[in-house]
Amino acid sequence: MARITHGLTTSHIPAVGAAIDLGKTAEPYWKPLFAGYDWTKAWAKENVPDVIILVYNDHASAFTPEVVPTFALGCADQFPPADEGYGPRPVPVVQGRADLAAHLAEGLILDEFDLTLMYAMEVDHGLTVPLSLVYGQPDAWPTRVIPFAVNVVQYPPPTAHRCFMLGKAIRRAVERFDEDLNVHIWGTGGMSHQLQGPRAGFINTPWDTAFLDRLVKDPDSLAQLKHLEFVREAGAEGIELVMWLIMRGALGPEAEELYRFYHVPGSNTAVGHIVLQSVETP
Amino acid sequence: MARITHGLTTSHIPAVGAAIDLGKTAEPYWKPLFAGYDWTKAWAKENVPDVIILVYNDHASAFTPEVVPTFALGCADQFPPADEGYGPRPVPVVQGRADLAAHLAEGLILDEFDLTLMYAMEVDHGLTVPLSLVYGQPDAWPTRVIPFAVNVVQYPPPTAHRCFMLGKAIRRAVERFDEDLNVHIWGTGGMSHQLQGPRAGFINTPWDTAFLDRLVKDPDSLAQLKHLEFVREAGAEGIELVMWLIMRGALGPEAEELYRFYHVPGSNTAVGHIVLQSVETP
Amino acid sequence: MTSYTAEFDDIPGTRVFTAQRAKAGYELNQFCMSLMKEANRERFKADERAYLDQTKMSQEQKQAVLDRDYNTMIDLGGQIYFLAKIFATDGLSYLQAVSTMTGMNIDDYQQMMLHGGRSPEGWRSIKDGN
Amino acid sequence: MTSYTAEFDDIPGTRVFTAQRAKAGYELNQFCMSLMKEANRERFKADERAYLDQTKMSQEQKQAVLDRDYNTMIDLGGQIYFLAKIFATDGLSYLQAVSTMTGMNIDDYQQMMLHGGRSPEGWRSIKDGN
Ligand SMILES: [Fe+3]
Ligand SMILES: [Fe+3]
Repeated sequence: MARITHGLTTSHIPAVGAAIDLGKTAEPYWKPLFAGYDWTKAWAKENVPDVIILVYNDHASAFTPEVVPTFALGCADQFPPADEGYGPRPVPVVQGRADLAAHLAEGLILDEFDLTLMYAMEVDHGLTVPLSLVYGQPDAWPTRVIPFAVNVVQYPPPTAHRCFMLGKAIRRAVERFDEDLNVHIWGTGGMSHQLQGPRAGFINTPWDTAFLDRLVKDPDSLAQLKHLEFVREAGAEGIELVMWLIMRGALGPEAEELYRFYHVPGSNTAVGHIVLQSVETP
Repeated sequence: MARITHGLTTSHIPAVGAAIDLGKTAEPYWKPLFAGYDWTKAWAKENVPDVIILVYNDHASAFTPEVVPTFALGCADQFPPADEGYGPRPVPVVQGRADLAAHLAEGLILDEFDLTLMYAMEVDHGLTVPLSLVYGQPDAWPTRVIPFAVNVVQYPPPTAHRCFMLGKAIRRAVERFDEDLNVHIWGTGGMSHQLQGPRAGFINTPWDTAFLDRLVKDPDSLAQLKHLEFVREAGAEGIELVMWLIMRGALGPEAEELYRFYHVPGSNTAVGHIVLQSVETP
Repeated sequence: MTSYTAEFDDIPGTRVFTAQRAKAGYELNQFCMSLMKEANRERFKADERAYLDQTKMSQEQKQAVLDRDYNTMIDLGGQIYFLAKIFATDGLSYLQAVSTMTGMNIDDYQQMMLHGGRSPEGWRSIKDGN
Repeated sequence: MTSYTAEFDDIPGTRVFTAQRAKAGYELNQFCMSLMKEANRERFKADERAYLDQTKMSQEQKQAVLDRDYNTMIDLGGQIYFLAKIFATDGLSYLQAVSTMTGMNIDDYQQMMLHGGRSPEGWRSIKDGN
């Protein structure tokens, strides 16, 4: 059977991708940010999963103003990088895992999650920047990736509670897959940031820190948070944090914190990065 | 406040649309079928709602093999008829009701239904044939329509239970809309039919009749039916009947049967048509 | 892992369109969608083989289209609502096209439908033989 | 009916992208999507006005684009991830473009970010003044 053993969260700031692509990671501005991923890079080299279920949001790249899916599951074999206006990022094409994606589609829809299935999709910085942060600049990504896109652009996004329940359902579905697979799940986006209006640049470090603590120890309480609190306390784009609850729900009731990094600023954003290990309960 | 007062189900057979468009409704083959809608046409003339929420499935017209949404809500102002290979049907453009659709989008997503929102969409025979059956061939449809498309093409469709719960949530959301509106809800597709393979032409009249009875009096029991039973007893395309449970859920616990018509054949399909009135319970 | 899909295989003469089949039939169904444009229908009718050769369909899929062999198209991942774009281009109705999958001629099929359709008896379950 | 959306209006200097705004901004955001193609970016840069006049955007929306007035674009239904295609075409980063909405110059904004970002104090609620 397949198992979700680890979870990881990270911001997916586009400027971080640009810094990597343009070879600026050693510059004084960027150095402390990238240093915060050194532990993870070493850990990830020793712990390559068979598949990553990568929860992210599309930033008006694959999804046009015509079609706004709440949850979109990537069922294709390949997902090329999108051209977000600067030209596509020079990163490898993401290799999917269509058999597991088809299995997840079945399990989750029967579990009453109303997915949209994607058989052709380009992926933007929301998905590729986390891969670059953890795996650097390889010729090919070392693992398969199933993209799972969440609408956090148009209101309302799914509730925190819905996301947490979805994570639990993903865990159940993965465990019903016949093949022995080591699966990781990543939640991306966040932490506090706002990219619009006079309030842009908003950062709330105490709230972010408490969020990270509760994500590890008390995710049930986070699942009760309303959208209003996310926007008020973490900024308009801090709403991306609902996606981290999908990751956390998929780890099961207990999780052990292996590593944490928090840094301000990454461009306009507070960088939050945590690596968790599922503690199996009988 | 807005209220859902009536529900209606009907098959949406493409050949029925062609018979109307080509002026063949008086031919011996078609006459008994269209006669079955006479009561409804007269009733509909006297009972024009402000809006119809029209639950249907797209037949590979708006949704390509790339994108398969489980539930898609039409949020646009207009929905033109699709060209399904014979040229677009000569019917009026469907006029939407974007303010109510936006309200439904909010209410249903916060109620944890994972909708896909459509801001541009063509509509096929699944939506336009029912309008033609009830309203004939006017220059403009006499009412606004919010299209609600359900995936019943790729397996798994949503469960019967999920559809029934969605109907209940639609009722709640409509009742939270400030404006006084009279809303009808239609469920289309079905009844028993199969359009593929050596088993094509499958019709199960006893099962259909029992389904209609239970739809009125005991929808909770229908909500427990599995996909396997729909396919086994109502044919591969009889799975469309899950959509009727959305309609029924939206009428509230009790409904009164105003009219019923059942006829075989309409092309490959058993035609089922029923008109229900919601019995408000305190 | 295949438990959900597998149970449908017990129903005689039926293929439900699973996620797996959707992947296998992707290019075939995309070709069908292309026939929603009048200009493409004209190009297809003018030279079917040339039109098909511009797609990424498998040789088998192309041959099944040329043969209008709908059962084979479904075996190769086609889905009837996509395939409908082919028979619409041919000017056929659903009834006419669907009958070709049953091994009956169109008149016999039409007669069966006029007499209440195919009876469920014997068509419910391979295992239970009912 | 507007209760869900209305509560966000209490947050200072913030516009959440509601279904209503998505409708109002539809053509503006579609224009932005068109800039995901290099050829379109070149055409836009060559003659911005002519490019905009080929769209169905309102005059106000077009003017806001020409002025690179992002706050107004957001008021007219633009959403930042769509609008990002405009400043990407201009070769600007998110930080550079976003700073223009704050009334601060880029250096002051950058300094604020380096010192931990904009403090939440006073930016939580208009009603509560905190
Ligand atoms: Fe983001
Ligand atoms: Fe249908």
